[in-house]
Amino acid sequence: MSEKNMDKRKGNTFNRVILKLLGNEKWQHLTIPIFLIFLSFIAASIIILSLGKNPLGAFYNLLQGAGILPKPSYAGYKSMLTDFLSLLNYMTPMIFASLAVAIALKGGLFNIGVSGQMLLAGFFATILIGYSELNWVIAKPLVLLIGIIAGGILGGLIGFLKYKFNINEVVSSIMFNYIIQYVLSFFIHSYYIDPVSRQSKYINDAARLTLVNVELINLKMDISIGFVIAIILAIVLKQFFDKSRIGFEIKAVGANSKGAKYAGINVGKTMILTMVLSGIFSGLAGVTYYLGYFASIQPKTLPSVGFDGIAVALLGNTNPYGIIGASFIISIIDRGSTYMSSMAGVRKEIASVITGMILLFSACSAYIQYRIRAKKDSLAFMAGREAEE
Amino acid sequence: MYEYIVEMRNITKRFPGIVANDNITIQIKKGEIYAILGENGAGKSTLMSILFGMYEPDEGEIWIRGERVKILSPNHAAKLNIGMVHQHFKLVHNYTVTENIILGMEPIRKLGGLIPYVDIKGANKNIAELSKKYGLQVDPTQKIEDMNVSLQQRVEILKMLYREAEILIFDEPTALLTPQETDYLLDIIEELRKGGKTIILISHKLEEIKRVADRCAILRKGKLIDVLDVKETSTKTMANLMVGREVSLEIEKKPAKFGPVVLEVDNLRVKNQEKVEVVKNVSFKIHKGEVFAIAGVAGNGQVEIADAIAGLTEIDGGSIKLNGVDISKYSIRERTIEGISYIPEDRQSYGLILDFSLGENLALKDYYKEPFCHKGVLNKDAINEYGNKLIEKYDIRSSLGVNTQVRQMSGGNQQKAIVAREIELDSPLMIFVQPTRGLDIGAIENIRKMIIEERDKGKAILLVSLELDEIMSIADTIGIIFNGEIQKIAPAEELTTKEVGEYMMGVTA
Amino acid sequence: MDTLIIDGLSFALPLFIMAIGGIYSERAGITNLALEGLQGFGAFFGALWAVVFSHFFNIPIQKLFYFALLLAMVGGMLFSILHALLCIKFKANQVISGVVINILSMALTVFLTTQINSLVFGALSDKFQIGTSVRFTVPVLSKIPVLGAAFKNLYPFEIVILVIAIIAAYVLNKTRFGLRLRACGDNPHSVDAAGVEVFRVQFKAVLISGALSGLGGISYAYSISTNFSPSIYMGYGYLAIAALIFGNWKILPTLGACLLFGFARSGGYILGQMLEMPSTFSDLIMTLPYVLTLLLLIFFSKSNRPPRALGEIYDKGKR
Amino acid sequence: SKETGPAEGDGMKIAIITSPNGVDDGSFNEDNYNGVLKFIESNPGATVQAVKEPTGDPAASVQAVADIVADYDVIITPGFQFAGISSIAVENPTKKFVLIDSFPEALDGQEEFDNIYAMMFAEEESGFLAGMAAALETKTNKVAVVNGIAFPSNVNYQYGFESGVNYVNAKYNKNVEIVELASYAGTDVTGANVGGNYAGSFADEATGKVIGNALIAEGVDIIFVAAGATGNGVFTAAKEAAGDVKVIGCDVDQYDDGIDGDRNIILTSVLKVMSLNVERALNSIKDGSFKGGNVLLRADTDSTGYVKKEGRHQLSADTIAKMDEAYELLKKGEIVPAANFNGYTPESFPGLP
Ligand SMILES: Nc1ncnc2c1ncn2[C@@H]1O[C@H](COP(=O)(O)OP(=O)(O)OP(=O)(O)O)[C@@H](O)[C@H]1O
Ligand SMILES: Nc1ncnc2c1ncn2[C@@H]1O[C@H](COP(=O)(O)OP(=O)(O)OP(=O)(O)O)[C@@H](O)[C@H]1O
Ligand SMILES: [Mg+2]
Ligand SMILES: [Mg+2]
Repeated sequence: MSEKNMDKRKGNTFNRVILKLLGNEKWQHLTIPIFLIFLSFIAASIIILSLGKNPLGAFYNLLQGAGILPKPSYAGYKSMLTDFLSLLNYMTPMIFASLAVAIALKGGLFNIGVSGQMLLAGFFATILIGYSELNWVIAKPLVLLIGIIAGGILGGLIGFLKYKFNINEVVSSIMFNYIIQYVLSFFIHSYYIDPVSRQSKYINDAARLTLVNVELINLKMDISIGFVIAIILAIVLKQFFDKSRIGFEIKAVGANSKGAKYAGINVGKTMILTMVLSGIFSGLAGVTYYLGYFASIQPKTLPSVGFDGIAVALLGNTNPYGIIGASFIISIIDRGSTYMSSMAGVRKEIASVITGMILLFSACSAYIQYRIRAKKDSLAFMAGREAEE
Repeated sequence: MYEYIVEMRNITKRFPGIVANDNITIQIKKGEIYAILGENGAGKSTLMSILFGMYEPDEGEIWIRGERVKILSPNHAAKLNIGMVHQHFKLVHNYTVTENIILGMEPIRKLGGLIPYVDIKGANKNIAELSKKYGLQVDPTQKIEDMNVSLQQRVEILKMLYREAEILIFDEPTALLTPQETDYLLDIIEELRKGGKTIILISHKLEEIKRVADRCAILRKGKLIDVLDVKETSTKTMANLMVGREVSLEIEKKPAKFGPVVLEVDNLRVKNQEKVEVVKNVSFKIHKGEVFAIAGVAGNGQVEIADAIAGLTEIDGGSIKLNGVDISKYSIRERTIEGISYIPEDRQSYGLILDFSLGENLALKDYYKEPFCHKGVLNKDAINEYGNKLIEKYDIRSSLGVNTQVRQMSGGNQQKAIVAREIELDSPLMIFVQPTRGLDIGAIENIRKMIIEERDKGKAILLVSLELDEIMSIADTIGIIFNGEIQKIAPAEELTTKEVGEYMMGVTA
Repeated sequence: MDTLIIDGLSFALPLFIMAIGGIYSERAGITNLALEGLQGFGAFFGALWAVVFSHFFNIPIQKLFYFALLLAMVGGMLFSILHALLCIKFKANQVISGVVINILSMALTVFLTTQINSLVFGALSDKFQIGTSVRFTVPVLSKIPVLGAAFKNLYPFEIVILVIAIIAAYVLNKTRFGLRLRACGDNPHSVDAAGVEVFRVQFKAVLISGALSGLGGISYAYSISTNFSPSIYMGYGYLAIAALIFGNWKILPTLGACLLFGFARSGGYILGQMLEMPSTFSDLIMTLPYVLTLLLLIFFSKSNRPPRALGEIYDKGKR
Repeated sequence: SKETGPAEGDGMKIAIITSPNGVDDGSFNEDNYNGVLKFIESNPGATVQAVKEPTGDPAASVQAVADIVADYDVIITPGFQFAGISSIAVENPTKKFVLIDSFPEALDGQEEFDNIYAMMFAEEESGFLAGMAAALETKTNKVAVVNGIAFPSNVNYQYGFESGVNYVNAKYNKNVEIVELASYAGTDVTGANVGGNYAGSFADEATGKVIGNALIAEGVDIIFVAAGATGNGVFTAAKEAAGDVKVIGCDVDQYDDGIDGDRNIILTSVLKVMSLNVERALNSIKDGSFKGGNVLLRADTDSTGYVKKEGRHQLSADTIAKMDEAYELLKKGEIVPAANFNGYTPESFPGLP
């Protein structure tokens, strides 16, 4: 009996601590994800411990590998700065891809075809500009432009098929993913293959959206131009959805398309526009991936970041700033894992398991928010009653 | 033996930010018809949901047939022989009547004595019999999506009877019915009582309560105000008790002064999704300063006419002229700009965006105009300021003002928000479909007054209503529709309620 | 011609059974993008236990064919608990839950396969070899001209799938459980009001989708590679979703969609062989099923209607 | 597996980076890893760390090398994906690199590097042995080779295989036919049609199976499979085939992949002997004789060969005798099978009687 009471009290203090930490609604959009990431790492720690390795060391190595903490030694021309810059380079396509997913979600659409749109955009930019002799001043903007156009057109087409023929965007996106993957593989293998790397031939540096091997203070850095653009566009997008008329219309169609139609919004046009926008961001993800982080295209492979973006978009609560944060965290895990696996001797797959777990927990964040709210209400009510008595 | 078949003692139920039921005690005798009356959001549905096991009360006890019970789920309630017809029907739209009724209590037979299956055929027969016994006239094999609301409601009633419910709860059963259907339903209710059932009836309509109920509990803002003996109380007293002030439904109406024609509908034809012509060569005119009402039984094409004028439905033929301009090819937005306000029938899916804030919803029709939007950028402050103005003017109640998510608001207040927005558009033509549906009398009074005010300001008003009183009390001209065709158009004073009713049934056609 | 039918069927039927799993889940109102992960995990689980049993009890692995099928269904079902919990208990966004499960399934099975291979079998491998399945030909029926090919060179799993599919169709359309399940996808409130626990029905539906996906996964493991390896994640789960949407969430039309995929695929190979196109063109031929689907969708999508309450998080209070 | 952290003390710190299947792929990567393990066995002070790069993308693979290069003395990089390590090697002159199955990418015209030991293998020799084995063992007198994509390494295998069959036909007076499906003809990197059976992918098991079935339907009973994961599909087809169809494995001993219940479909496997050469390279680093450079390894260093270990093949003694005879000629350079770019053709190469 008394034990039970004890338990209850213990439970209560635990509850109170959690409430204290997560209860403030103003900060919940930050505190809850951080809490969940923390939980994921605890779960991962248990796995690592059970393999007989030191989890803290492993996580430390993870951060070192990602360029967040300094490594004990660096290779020639490398430092924490170069590692950090390559982290940013790596996360650029992820930000764009997640934003693409988020835009569609806001408009009530599910863009599962981000990978296909990325591939298409990357392909056209590669063959049209990547192999040309254009000066960088012209080449780089053109690469972006082609990414925007290719992604936008394909996204728009998916929207159009939905609007005109009621073809579910999930189905058409999946079909396009396959078609693009195979058709482009044909063209790459037929015309653009590099027999050594077995991928498309490397593009010229002038067209690359990442400045590679920039020599500075005896370091060779990879500076991602795309990253800067991604951050700027994320900010623009946030304002767009908060303040702009079109953003309002997209959200209205997403929340209730009948209501939006009644309000005089052209639902079909808005839907297509949403997909065009989403496609544009996919296209940007594509060019920063294939002509930024990489410099060639692996045939018949869809970039997995197009799918990861779905989860990242959610982890970031479809909020552009949240997405930047979520991409940052997932990228750290991805990028740091090679070094972690090398230094701590834990398998690299642990990293994907951690990522999976973060995503898993974050899928429950709405529930946690709801529980906290309920808990708070009942506590407030109890307090109110005690005061009455 | 027990004195009361149902006793709810000291029930309290809180929702975040509101006490929906505050220490309410009601006692219901076996075989009586017990009415519950109250303003929108007074807590009627909540109280009954508790009795039906959908919510757990925070405090209080429930006694059924003299025994203390905890009703944990609707299933549990059903076992106690309690049945409920909800305000929003709980029907599976692509199932047949039978499938809906047997759901949860499926009769099972075995194929070859081994493989179980649901015996639909047998159930069809049973339900046909049941329906006949209570005179409900329902075809068990018809699909719900093909039925009108009145029929759907009878399915809900059959559902309870099939479950052998003894205590039947009706939550605003007549809100969607025509007068004839209402009469029919009330007959059924009396029939059921004769059969020994106990009935709890939530309604905003005092005449109905007066007609069938024995006693009536009055709720206001979550509290029980009084329980009255209906036979000895006037409707007026009931109304006043409920709202907490004097109300009158007699609208003072100055004689109409018609101006030039505002809306001219000529030979309008509309087909529905199944390509069936539901509006057939309809023509009429509405002038400045005129309330033109379309009377008709639900599902006879009146909503399609309204949708067609507002641009929500494509037309199949004919023309629609607004102030002499043919707008039949215009987009919805262009029509709004040209001068149409529209209160749609289905306010939750069309009238509002439930996940948006009240402020945003109040600006839903002009968010893109100055001062709400400047060069494509929205001005939140202007939108909120406007919202606050409307909230004040139309007495829209909500917990967080302009920032309330509309989904959280009570149905009546959602309706008020739509009315406010559409009237404030100040359009020359205002289309009101069922503008007072589900509202309490106080709110009804206000809205009808506003409609008349708008008329007097020189607006042309198209009113579509299923409620004959409403039509009789505010219309200047009445058009009666049956089966997609206008049967008769005449000044309101020249028609009696009875005549209109007959035209509505197509009797005099 | 024979190959067209034989290969077409052996590809279409596993796809079909996964799609039926998807139909169960989605008709109950739970969006299921997790089919891809579920089939992978199911295949992993079935292969794992087949290998373990054959290793420790010295049973020839071919004898464990039905055992592997069964365990794959169990595995798919176990993993689907995750989707059910997330969607039903934790009210997570169902689309996201599906995607997360796919990511997790892939990470977990690859990790576990190598780990188990090295720890349990002392072998370094990312595969579980499950042996070939026998194939058989139905004596008389296979002699029918043209269509007889449908009875030639069958995998036993094709029969298992057909039997289960028929049962599944019966259960969905004729039984009490099916009636309640379909009602959940259209209007869960009505189910609740009828005194049936919506959550339970949905939970079972998701578990069934897991079991059926597992069956589909292990079938592919047998018919394509005779092993479990990460290459099981070929996107067929997504294809199954496309098929069921194409089939308008109904079992028979979905079978049509799956057969279309299957025959377009085997037909593509045959076309390539007949036209003697060099191997570089095989990529173009591979697009045939998808292009065909898109074209057909243009004509057949107009009346497509998902279950009304699909993807909605069911909340009793919300009306 | 051995997963030790970097060593304390001054033993040699070795890293092996693989993509994407890891050192326990039971195949290519594992063979290289075994070479390292052998070296450690005799030099217990040395340690190895296996690192996996999961995408298999060249840029990502090179990036993975860059991530860890600072912490090791020797980096083993098996696979063409790592051809791009040249710049890392230049930037880290004190580190040693062993690149397998590829030469490093040229950097400003420089093709060989002091600290990269890059080895490639004469695939045509292995292919030649496979062709011999197939031609000598076939009962239907129909054999075939299945490849992934017509990259030089694959064409070398194909031409070598055809050379081997032709050699047997000429020398032992047989009439073995090489079956090619016109629809899977390969186009090599110069755009020339090289025939053969190419799946068009290294990772498409389903297509592999279709090709396998088509060949078996043509009466082929021995198939040489040099097609990466696509080959698994061919194996499946062979396992399911009613008759007595066998396959010849490639690169490493694939006997375990051939198990099908109580039988095995692997006739033999032809090898790139990587473990031995990795071990040799490590030894040279240890004793200071390490020399960077690009080498093409042949039979003369026992770097190509085939499996004749008891219980890992199903060749007849007679076949082995004949193959060993030819192997000696390969060693001496008296037989030079045709390769993609060595100027010979399967119909005409040195050593063909
Ligand atoms: N599930 C819920 N969560 C939060 N608040 C609720 C919930 N259900 C009802 N409420 C609130 O409780 C109050 C009473 O609602 P209830 O549905 O009982 O009103 P009502 O008397 O039926 O009104 P109406 O005449 O409009 O139907 C309202 O303010 C409503 O907003
Ligand atoms: N989950 C909820 N959270 C907050 N408020 C709710 C919730 N569920 C219901 N309510 C509020 O309770 C009100 C009363 O519900 P009720 O079922 O009576 O609907 P209603 O909108 O009044 O319908 P009608 O107009 O047909 O009378 C709802 O309008 C809604 O605003
Ligand atoms: Mg109510
Ligand atoms: Mg109401």
